[in-house]
Amino acid sequence: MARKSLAVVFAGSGGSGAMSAGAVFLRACARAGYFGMMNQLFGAQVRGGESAALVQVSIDPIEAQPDRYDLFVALDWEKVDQFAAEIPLDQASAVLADPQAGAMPPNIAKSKARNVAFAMAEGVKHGRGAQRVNMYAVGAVGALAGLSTDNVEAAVADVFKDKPTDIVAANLKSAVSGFASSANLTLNIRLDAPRHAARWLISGNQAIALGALRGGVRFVGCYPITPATDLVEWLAPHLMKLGGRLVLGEDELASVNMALGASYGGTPAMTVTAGPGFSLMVETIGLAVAAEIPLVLVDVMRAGPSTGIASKTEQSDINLAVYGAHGDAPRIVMAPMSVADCAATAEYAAYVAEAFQTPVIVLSDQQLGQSTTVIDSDQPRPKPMARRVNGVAPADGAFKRYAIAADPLTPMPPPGTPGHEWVAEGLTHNEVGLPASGAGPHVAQINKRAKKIARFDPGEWWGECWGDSATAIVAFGSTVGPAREAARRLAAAGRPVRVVALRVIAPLPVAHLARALDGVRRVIVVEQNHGAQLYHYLLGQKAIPTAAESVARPGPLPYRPSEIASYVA
Amino acid sequence: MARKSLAVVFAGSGGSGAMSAGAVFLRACARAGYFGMMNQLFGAQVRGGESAALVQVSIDPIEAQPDRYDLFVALDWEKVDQFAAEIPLDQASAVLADPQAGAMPPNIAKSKARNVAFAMAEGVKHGRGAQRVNMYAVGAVGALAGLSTDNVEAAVADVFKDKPTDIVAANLKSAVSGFASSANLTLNIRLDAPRHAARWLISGNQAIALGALRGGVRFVGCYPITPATDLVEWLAPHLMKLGGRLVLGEDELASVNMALGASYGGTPAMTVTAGPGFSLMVETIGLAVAAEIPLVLVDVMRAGPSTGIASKTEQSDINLAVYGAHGDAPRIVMAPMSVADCAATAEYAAYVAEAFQTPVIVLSDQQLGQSTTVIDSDQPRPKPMARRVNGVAPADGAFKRYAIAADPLTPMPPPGTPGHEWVAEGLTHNEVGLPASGAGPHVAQINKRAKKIARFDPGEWWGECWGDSATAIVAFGSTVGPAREAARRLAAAGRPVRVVALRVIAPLPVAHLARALDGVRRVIVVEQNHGAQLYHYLLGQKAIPTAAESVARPGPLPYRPSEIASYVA
Amino acid sequence: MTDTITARTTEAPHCVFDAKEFASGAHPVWCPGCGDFGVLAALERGLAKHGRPPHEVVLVSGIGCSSRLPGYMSTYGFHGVHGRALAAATGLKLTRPDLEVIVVGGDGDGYSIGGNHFIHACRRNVDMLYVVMDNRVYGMTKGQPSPTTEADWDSDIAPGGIGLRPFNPLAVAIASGANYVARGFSGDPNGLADLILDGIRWPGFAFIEVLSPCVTFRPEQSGWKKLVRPSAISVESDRAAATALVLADDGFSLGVLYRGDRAAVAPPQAPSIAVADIEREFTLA
Amino acid sequence: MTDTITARTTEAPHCVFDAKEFASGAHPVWCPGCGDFGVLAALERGLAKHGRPPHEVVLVSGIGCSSRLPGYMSTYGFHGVHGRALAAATGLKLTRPDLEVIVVGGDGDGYSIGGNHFIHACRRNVDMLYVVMDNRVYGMTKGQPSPTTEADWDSDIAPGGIGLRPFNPLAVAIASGANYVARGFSGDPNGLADLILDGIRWPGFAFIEVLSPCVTFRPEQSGWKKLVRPSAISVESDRAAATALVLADDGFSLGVLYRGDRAAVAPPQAPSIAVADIEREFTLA
Ligand SMILES: Cc1ncc(C[n+]2csc(CCOP(=O)(O)OP(=O)(O)O)c2C)c(N)n1
Ligand SMILES: Cc1ncc(C[n+]2csc(CCOP(=O)(O)OP(=O)(O)O)c2C)c(N)n1
Ligand code: SF4
Ligand code: SF4
Ligand SMILES: [Mg+2]
Ligand SMILES: [Mg+2]
Repeated sequence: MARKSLAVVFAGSGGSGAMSAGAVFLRACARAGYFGMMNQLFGAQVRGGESAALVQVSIDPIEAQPDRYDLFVALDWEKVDQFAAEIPLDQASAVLADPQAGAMPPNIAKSKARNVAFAMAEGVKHGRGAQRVNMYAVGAVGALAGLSTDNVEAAVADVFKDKPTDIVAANLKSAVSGFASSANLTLNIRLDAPRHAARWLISGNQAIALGALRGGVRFVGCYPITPATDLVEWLAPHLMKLGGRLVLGEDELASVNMALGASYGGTPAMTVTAGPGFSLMVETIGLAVAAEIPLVLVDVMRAGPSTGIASKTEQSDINLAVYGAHGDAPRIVMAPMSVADCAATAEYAAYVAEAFQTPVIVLSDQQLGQSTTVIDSDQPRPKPMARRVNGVAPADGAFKRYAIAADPLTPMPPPGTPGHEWVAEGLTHNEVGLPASGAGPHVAQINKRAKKIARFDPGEWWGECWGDSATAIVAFGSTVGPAREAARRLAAAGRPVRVVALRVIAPLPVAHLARALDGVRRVIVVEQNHGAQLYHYLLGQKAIPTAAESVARPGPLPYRPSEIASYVA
Repeated sequence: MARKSLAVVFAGSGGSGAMSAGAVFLRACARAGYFGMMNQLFGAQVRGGESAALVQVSIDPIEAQPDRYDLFVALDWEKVDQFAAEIPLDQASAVLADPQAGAMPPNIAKSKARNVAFAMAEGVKHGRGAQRVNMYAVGAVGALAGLSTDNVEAAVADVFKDKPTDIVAANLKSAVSGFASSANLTLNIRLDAPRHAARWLISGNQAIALGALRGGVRFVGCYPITPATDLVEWLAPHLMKLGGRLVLGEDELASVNMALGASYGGTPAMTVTAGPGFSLMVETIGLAVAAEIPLVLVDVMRAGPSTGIASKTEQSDINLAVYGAHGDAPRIVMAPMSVADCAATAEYAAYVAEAFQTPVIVLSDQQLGQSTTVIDSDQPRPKPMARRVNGVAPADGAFKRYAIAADPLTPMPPPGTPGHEWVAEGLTHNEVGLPASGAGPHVAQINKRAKKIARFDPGEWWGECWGDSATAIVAFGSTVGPAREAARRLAAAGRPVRVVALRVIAPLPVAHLARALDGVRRVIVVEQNHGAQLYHYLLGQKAIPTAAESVARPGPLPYRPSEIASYVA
Repeated sequence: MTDTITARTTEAPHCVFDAKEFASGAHPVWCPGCGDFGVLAALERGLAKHGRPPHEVVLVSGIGCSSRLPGYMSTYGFHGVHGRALAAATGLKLTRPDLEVIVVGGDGDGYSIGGNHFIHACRRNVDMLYVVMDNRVYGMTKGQPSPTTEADWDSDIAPGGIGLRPFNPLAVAIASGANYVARGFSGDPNGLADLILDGIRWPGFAFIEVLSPCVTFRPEQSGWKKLVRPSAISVESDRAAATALVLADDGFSLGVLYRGDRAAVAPPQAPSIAVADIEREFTLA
Repeated sequence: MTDTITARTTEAPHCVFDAKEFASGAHPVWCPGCGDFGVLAALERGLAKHGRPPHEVVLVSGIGCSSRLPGYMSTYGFHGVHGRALAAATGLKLTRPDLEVIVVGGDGDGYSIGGNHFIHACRRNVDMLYVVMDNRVYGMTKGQPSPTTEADWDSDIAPGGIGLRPFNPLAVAIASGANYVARGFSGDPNGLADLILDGIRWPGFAFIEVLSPCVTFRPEQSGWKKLVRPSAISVESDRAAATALVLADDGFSLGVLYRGDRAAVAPPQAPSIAVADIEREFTLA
């Protein structure tokens, strides 16, 4: 019997090529029409140490890491068992390893997974020319899963497209001989036939970058920080070709202020960071609020506090995103609900920042950002919105950039516009933007900005609600995927659960959320941090009943569907 | 009939000496045995512009700005009417002004206050030698209030003690002639006889500095910022003489890290700032949390967001204090409940930081910090607590600074201790403090720190509760004073109200607060910010019912008792 | 300014303005006699001579007495947070090379909290002018020693003096790569206006340190007018020689100290692709 | 090191250690061949020669591959946040002058995000040693250009190169007031150990820029061992001359470049009053 999905790990020491193996396998499956997702694990060594590629493929979209892996491919056994806690195996799992590589390490062995001997080293020796064990393994696994050689070969060509031809050839050859060798393996991992559609292979970080570009962002100020660096590394050359610019600031203070300066000049601008950098940026977020300047800030969350675990996931920056900055500094906070949603959320964030002249914080996380995922390329997109720039030129006196009127959204003509000169002002100011210290302007401008944020109604973009059960899971970001998968399983077991995902976190879309929770008797807020930050925030907004339950635990392990399902059940 | 209290304003243009007038009057009253409080108002000019000294004196302690002023002394009328909104006058008020200075400006006149002509300019002309109008006025007001010349003269000598003798003499002379001139004025502002006791004349900023010194703080890293600068300016020379040191950092990032480095070395350390600087410090607060290093951070809150109004009060940094920093970074937040409580709260904060190896944030505000106040010098003081430094030297291997044991408080021997070498670590770490990236140490250390904070029970230091009515006002910081004064008036009107003041804001002393709110049917949270930050925080902690009411408005005007009383009534 | 210098400017004036047209009319909060009035006058005059209209000019600043300046001019302005003006200006100028971007502020804003942006702006060499009103004190916060304060200047917060050798902004600017380094004096607004014009027109990052007395907290600085001399520093295109000059100088020589020939950061390239082209990268065909 | 230099040190060694006693035994996360191994060895050797026991030494660092170093030594350590090591060390040394405080980190940590603390630490001249492992790249974040990266070094984030003249740490250190400036090479741990010993003992703020190759992201830096030469830079006590030397140098001359004679910041004074004395100030009698 064929299966709907398959979870495979390729692991090995530094230089074993586990990551390329995973990449080729994922791509081959994607080409064949499957959905899929790949995540990476690395040892402590900064670079070149042991690693594991965690790949899932399925005929359905994948949004969560699996409860368990079907297959563990050991390219060698060196230091690999340190990953055991992050790679759940059980007796139904198979371990494909070369007998020459020695015995299965105890941490893996204790899972009781079945050992399937696979003479990879011997196998590649028999082929002609330079050969690669990792590709040999991929070829075999691909064949067993039911892929065609075409798909495997094309995937190898894709992954190694920047390498010299002899390298590509050697990899191709190994994959092909591995493919052939599969005949000797008794391992049933054959996949059901996939449904074909237009698909993309993309990571959450890339998708956010793409969304920002679609949203018009043409300036990025940033400072490298894991796990956000690959976002900007992907973005930089594309932005340049689009006539934009990415500037590496000397630090995050520079980066966010560069972005704010560019935005003041009329260019939609963004900064991209992770927790430590975000903490440094909150003073300037306050400036963007006070001076009413659009800004997109992407925070790819990682495990904190402080430097924490730079490369691993957590959802613990909610407090900082919602509350960070001194003074009354209301801002807009959003989070993509899946990798597939990253582009749309980032695009939406860019529009909202521009239209509401305010900082918009996008809370992504390492799990979304660094999951290379196969998604349907046809995703809903937000309607463009733009900054108001057409101010009424004053007959006399200065232009009232910060006019107090019925509409709190007052035009901000870019510098270069004659007769509308204004000063962006972070001090309490009067309508023309001059510093003022009386209660009148202070309260008036605080009200103006609060009204602006209160008027932001995301409409259907507030989030999503799936199902209508009286039990609801409320989640955001990378926790939505596992929650939905848990709900699918619970539904299959006859215990349907509603899943409510927030795309807009602040200002809390209270009315939409209330509608989504209509008829719910049990509310469970699931999030990935210790302090139950979202839960307390929702309570503080009276958006959930005080009897609501909280499921909150820190990273660095991603939520697995079974974890949520077993809590709910 | 004599009165229990008197509220007087001395106002005038730059150089008129309004502030010295206020200072002398306050001090003279204090010497006579009255309580009192003085606040200052300045015009837009950076220095030397118009100003107003707002002075209240009373036979009872004063903790709030008054609803109205009894007497407005205009040293001249130049630009003074800009303060009108901040100086409530009514028809029962008197305005003492020199007819030579011209007509009462319209903003003052519209209060319908009674104009009492007082020929100050003429008066000082008739005395011999150089004379001062401001001292002449103080002399007269002092006499009318019923002070003795001795007290007025001693106050002049105190205030001008660093000036050359001829200046002191001229001021004295003017005060004395003014005193004599009062006979010609029909103005009944005579005070009841005071109760004598040991008193101090101190500002909240000074009191916090003193409390920190009492608490053992011997290093301060800071960067000037209004309204916190005078705190450190007062502190610096005293700290030096105590063998400590204050270092001016190049910015707040340096300041807070200098303090943290000093603390790591074993010296109780503090940084002092206001909103913008605090925003810059939150990354390092996270480090102090993660590496478990004691630190006191004093935030003298001012009107925000961003640069806001540097010199005026607001309570809008609660969110930042409670939630600021990425990751799960629980910390302790306290606020003094009055000027009289500033020293004790700061001393307590220093002890708690040391004992719990954690950052403690003290939320003061401009109203507390810059109110020069007469207080009883005999205030309750917290019991000393100290840092645990006696670790068990490891028989082999490294010292387990971050040991996971039943007691989350693990010793931190200072550098220089042989055999206990450890590394303060901001990355997720194992028990010996080496970076680790597994779920095990990550969760274990997060739990360790959370447990530590959860175990902090302030006991009687949690806050205070006055009264037992079914209606309760919950407040903190400079809002407690006006709330208590409102409660006094309501009680006098036969409508008693309970006042619950939080000294410890985080972790919320839930049990103590619940006890304080026992039997309450109506809860009103009063705070000075737009976003109702405390209210939402309390809701988020399920510490108040969802039906609780919120009274929240931004600065820069301080709460006046009538404002709170009329809401409650 | 000599002919040679003008000949190397990047842009010619396109129309002529009166200095008054650059004033906003708002009343400065500065103390009477504050040096910053002279800098304001010099900026108005320099910009009038430069000839670009107010709406094509943006004044960017941080926080401090001196940083209040943008509100007093009729140009566009950005009054940001303390110490970050250069960063904001960098983002602005890189995306809007058509604008004239001028950064102003104080010694605290620029050399203390803003020190990192200062050295990196020098290195980055974006085509803009940075004018620091150095009064060797934090004026706005009422008189604390700044990086340029003399070691023995007594103050409440540092009784007897801070005891540190003052920061040398010119030496640091040269070491960090500024392309134009000059010193001006607020008491000579015309001379300063010429330096400002010269600095605006010089390619790359131009830095003018202006001695601008704080009459309130450093009244002794009124003596500066006797100490300044307009010539001892000569224009040097050699960084080592310029450094030697500035290290030997007593800090009161006025004029252009260094002019380098580094090219400014180039403006962004014209778009060569569309977003749709990028999306193709993700397809699986 | 010459006799003259040793004669001016502040402290004499009080006992003798083996370099191994300064190793914690923890396994570095560094890539095999990383230059930082050489710096670690040099620190162990230099400290062993210095002769103070491990518990009297504190290694302070920020974030980066290089900043992991404190965990590999048997001394006390403070592994703080990115870029703030010098500030933390300043607070530590000023309150604990009895400790030997050494700050270590990378070019990103020290010259990029930490640039402001760098120039102000030079100026403040607290008696400590700062060792920067300069690999001209952000190693930990996997290869982006740092301030010292060559203008044309190609990377994902700056295709074709960042296009900026590299930051000159030595020139900036001298301009900012560092009292001791040297350059070392991780490939010569013994020579570097001598510099470290010398820097520790020199009064005030000592700065050693160490060329420490990143074999992973800058493999071409393995060529540095052919470029370094141990002598072209001579000890100069004149800042202008030292600046001239460093500006003319290609960046591969090793040794002590500058030694100044500024006195380090003095330790706090002994207590002369008690808190009770202060309280009297508030009484009204
Ligand atoms: C982040 C932050 N820290 C501190 C302050 C307080 N502050 C305002 S202006 C200033 C210093 C101003 O000095 P300078 O730049 O020399 O300007 P001046 O007033 O002397 O012209 C400081 C420390 C602030 N506004 N923001
Ligand atoms: C505030 C903050 N910003 C960014 C980062 C990400 N980060 C970690 S190390 C590093 C740069 C390291 O470069 P360098 O100091 O040269 O050290 P190397 O790894 O090259 O030794 C960066 C940007 C961080 N940890 N914290
Ligand atoms: S305080 Fe000094 S710098 Fe500020 S306005 Fe007054 S004179 Fe100028
Ligand atoms: S990445 Fe470079 S700097 Fe970091 S450990 Fe590897 S070789 Fe060293
Ligand atoms: Mg200044
Ligand atoms: Mg580096």
